[in-house]
Amino acid sequence: MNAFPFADYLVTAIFALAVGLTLVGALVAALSTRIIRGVSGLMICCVGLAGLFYFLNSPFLALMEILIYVGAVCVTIVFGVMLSEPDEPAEPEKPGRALLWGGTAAAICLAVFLGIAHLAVNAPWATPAKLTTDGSVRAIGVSLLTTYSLPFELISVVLLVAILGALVIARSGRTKE
Amino acid sequence: MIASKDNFSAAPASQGPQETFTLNLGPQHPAAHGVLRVLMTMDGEWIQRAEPVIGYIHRMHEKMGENRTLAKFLPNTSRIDYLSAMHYTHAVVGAVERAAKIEVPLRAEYIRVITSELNRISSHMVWWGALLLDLGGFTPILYAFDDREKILDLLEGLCGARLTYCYYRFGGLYNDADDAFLKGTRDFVQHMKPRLQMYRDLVTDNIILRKRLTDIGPIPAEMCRRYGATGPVIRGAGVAYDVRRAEPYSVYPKLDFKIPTYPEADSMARYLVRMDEMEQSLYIIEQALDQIPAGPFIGKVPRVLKLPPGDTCYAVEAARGRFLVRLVSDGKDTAYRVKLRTPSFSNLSLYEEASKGMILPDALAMMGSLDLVIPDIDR
Amino acid sequence: MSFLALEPIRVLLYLVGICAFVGGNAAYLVLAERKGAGRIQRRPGPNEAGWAGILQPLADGIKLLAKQVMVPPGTDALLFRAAPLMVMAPPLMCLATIPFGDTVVARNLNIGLLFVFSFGSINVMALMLGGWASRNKYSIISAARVVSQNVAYEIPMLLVVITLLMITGTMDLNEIIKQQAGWFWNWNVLKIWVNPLMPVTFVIFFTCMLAETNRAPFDMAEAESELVAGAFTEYGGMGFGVFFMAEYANIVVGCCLATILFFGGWQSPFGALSDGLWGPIWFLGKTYALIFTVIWIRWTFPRTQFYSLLNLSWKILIPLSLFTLLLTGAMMKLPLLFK
Amino acid sequence: MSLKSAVRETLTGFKSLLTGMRITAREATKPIITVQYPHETLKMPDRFRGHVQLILDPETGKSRCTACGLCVRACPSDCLEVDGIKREGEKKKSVTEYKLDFTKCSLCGSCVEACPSDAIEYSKAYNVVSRDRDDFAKMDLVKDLDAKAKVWAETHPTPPAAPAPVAATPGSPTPATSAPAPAVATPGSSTPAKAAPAPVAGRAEAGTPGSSNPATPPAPAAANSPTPSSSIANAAASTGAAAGATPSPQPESKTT
Repeated sequence: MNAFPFADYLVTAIFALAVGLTLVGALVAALSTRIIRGVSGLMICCVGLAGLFYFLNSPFLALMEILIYVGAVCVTIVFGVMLSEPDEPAEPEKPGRALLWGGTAAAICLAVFLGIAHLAVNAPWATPAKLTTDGSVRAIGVSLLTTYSLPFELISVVLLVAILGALVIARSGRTKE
Repeated sequence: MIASKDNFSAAPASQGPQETFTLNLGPQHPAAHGVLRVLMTMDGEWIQRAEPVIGYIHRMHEKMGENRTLAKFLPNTSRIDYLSAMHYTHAVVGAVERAAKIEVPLRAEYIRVITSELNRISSHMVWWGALLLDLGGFTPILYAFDDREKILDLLEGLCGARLTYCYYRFGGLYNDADDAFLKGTRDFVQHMKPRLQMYRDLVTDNIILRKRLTDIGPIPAEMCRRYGATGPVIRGAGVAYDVRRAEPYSVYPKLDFKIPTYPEADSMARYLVRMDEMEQSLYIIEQALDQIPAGPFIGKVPRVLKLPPGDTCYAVEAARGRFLVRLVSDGKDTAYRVKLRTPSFSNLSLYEEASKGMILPDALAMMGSLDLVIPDIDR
Repeated sequence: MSFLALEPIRVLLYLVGICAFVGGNAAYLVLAERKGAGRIQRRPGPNEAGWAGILQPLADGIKLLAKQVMVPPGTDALLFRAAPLMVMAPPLMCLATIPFGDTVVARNLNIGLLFVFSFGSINVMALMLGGWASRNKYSIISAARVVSQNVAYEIPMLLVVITLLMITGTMDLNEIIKQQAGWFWNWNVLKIWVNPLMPVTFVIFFTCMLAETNRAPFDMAEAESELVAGAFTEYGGMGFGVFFMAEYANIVVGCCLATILFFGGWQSPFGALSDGLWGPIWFLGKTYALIFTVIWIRWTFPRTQFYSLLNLSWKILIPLSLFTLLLTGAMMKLPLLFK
Repeated sequence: MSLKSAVRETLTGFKSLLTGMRITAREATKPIITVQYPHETLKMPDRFRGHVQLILDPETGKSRCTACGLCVRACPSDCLEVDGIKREGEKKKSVTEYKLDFTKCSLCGSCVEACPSDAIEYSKAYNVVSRDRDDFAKMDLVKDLDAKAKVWAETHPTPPAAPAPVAATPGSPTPATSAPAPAVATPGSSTPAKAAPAPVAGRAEAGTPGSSNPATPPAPAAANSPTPSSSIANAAASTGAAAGATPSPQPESKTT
């Protein structure tokens, strides 16, 4: 790749594309009045995020981002939207309340973001952001079952709860049959 | 889509989100066999109410029968149910013969039986192919049409028409069956037997078809009775009702055949009844070919046909069930009243009740198993 | 020549090649499908445009291109137009990692398998958005069906793939192929000493692939006797054409994947003649044989019912694939017990 | 459902799928059965009922129609329009106008059946096409007949003087001896079956059982024997020239 004269520009351009996708997707998701477009924005955002993961030398994570967030989560959301509400915008809330809640949410988000940013800038990082494992299935499997076995198991508990909740809702919803 | 029925647009805020929507299936829909329109109130894919809307090709056949001489009305009968034209002509011809006490030569009656049964097979083949089209199988209809083509060629060689035969005449037939026809029919019967086995292997035994039809759309005998459903629909409900046996006409009493019945009353039962009927029709044709006598093909008919005053009914077992013609005459050369009781009309009537709570593809599979011909409903 | 050896240029060339490959395949598979259907139904199929209908795809394409793309009033016009674009992108992406030969591959990733599946999962989104944006009741029903069908069949498919991953130990597609070198009994589909249910595993994979690509007998999305044309009802012209081509592109990807995972990819069946030009020949031969089977199946069977489709997935395929997964694991670990 | 029956059902189901695929594969190896329509056309059977047309009497080169109007009365759809004049020296009227509204015709055949002088027959044209609606709404059968008569006149060395009194009165009830007609070279109509109308098999009259012998050989082959469907057989044999007179030329048949 080094021999290619514009390699750096190309890489920068792709990085900018990924960042742009993330930002544009997030904005569309946040600002769109139609839910279905919001979900589409979320999807674009996730694809951009996957690109960023790739730049962080984690192709596995990047693809998982697409597989799970785009292929599963967004699809489920769209499905939910499709089956629940007509896609007209809901009645506007009272501006005072909206401002209050929105302002509160914005303040909290800003605080969290600043806190994380502060940590990120000031904290001494233990390892540099480079390829820590070879990214093979074997390495991932080993780390999932050794180093990260507790989070892994906790995630499965979360999934179990989600499945049970879905079952409860599904059973109570359609009683006709 | 009808704009006014568009329930997808936002409901008034006071009502909250609507649970059902209206699906306007037809009159132009791939599964609507012609111009049938079904107004469906759906809850998701579940049908709450399916209301057939008919009348798109109403052609006033009854009124036409009351306004023209009987001989002029005869070509109409092939066009009521274009798939079993022979049976329908048979009923009208039979009613006139019964009213005017016209003797029909035996040879003519045998040829009528042969052509009627050929017509029944060809009609069932169209149904078979169309049902499979409804179920998403494309190939069977072409196999069926390949075999049906042989029947049509036979009948075309016999009477010159392929679909709207208009072959029967008062007192007999339009022309005599020649040896080519009789031999061709015999060959066809031999050709058809292995083909029916092939149909069975390809489609009837297929697990996908079994899953699609078994236990789908039950129409019990009691519901058939209430709506007057006849033909394969009632035989699929386990009732051995067949006009050929219940009200014998023509030379059917001299012929031996079984009335296939299946007690399950589901779509598969109706399917199997028709498949068995094709076999029985072949059997009937074989017997009729063996028994056919020599003689004239048309009896003595007065030049100007006038029915004596009175009320005559004549029913035949058409491919879709009991077709009855009622002729009320006041002594003129036109009938005072012509009533055509068509089987598809009754068979469709029960659709609304039978399809309640079904899922859309099942409801369409059931509609296919009813074997509807829309001109027969609207007539 | 050194310029061509540069990585970005090579990738670019391959991408162009893949676009051409997908386009040509999509066009000519339509013809193959119609010809195949004709053969099965004992008629010649399209035979007027060019010799034996060889120009039929061109005629179809011109016809579709010449038609106006109608955007019905009341639809979400942006999504309506975006959906056909989205449906074509995933198969193009997937083909970038498919090794057609030992060295004939656009970008060999060490997680190529995951790459294919992650982009394959986007596919459903396009159909769903297209169906939703059409604002047609048939399309909505179709979109709802697509989702439940794809979600239901993704599970047994991934379980099968995990079984294979346990056997191969890698997600590198080329590496998976190389492990199947030698005579044809080294192909994964016949490796019954690793798992006696390997042929069954292939059948599960193939069934899931048919369902994922919405092919008959699982063409719930386009069930034309029920839903007119499903999600594509409102699309005309090239809007429909792209959906139509994407279906074939997806079939190509699915059959390529089946070839790689089960039939030794570009390996020849008798251990020799797999290098150089022979690799792509073997690969494409196997792939097209599978594609032909897909066509053959379509013109043989009626469509399944929707809930029996889901029953098949949840009650038969998922338990079966779980069982093969466990069996494979057990058989792999069994020798360790006797060490 | 027990596990055993579930497994059995799955296996039999899978087997049934393979059976289906075997059948379609077997069918795929069989030859094609469709007719490639514009390149090939079918030969219509002898009794085929196309639109009606006037018969050219092979002896006189004229129509046998006497414009009696029975066909008009028999028609259920009122699609015929017949007019004729009585020429001097002739016993009966001869037809001058015979118009068929083919858009209304249901091809029932009542007119052919009703004709007492066997002057009309069915054509074998089954794929008539035109860009002009009037070609069907006002099919001029006399014009078609004239075109045929011209061919007839060219092929006959001694054309009879057209308006002069004709020896044989066409349409007379006396059946002319069914002598084979003189060699007629009109394309297609190589076997003019009958010179004159055969006795119409007793359909409207009291049925003449003798004429409806069931064991007759296929109709057109034995034109001389009184076949039960003489009018049909007659029609069949001499309609070959009809194709040229239909509103638009048919595609040429290459193979069949």
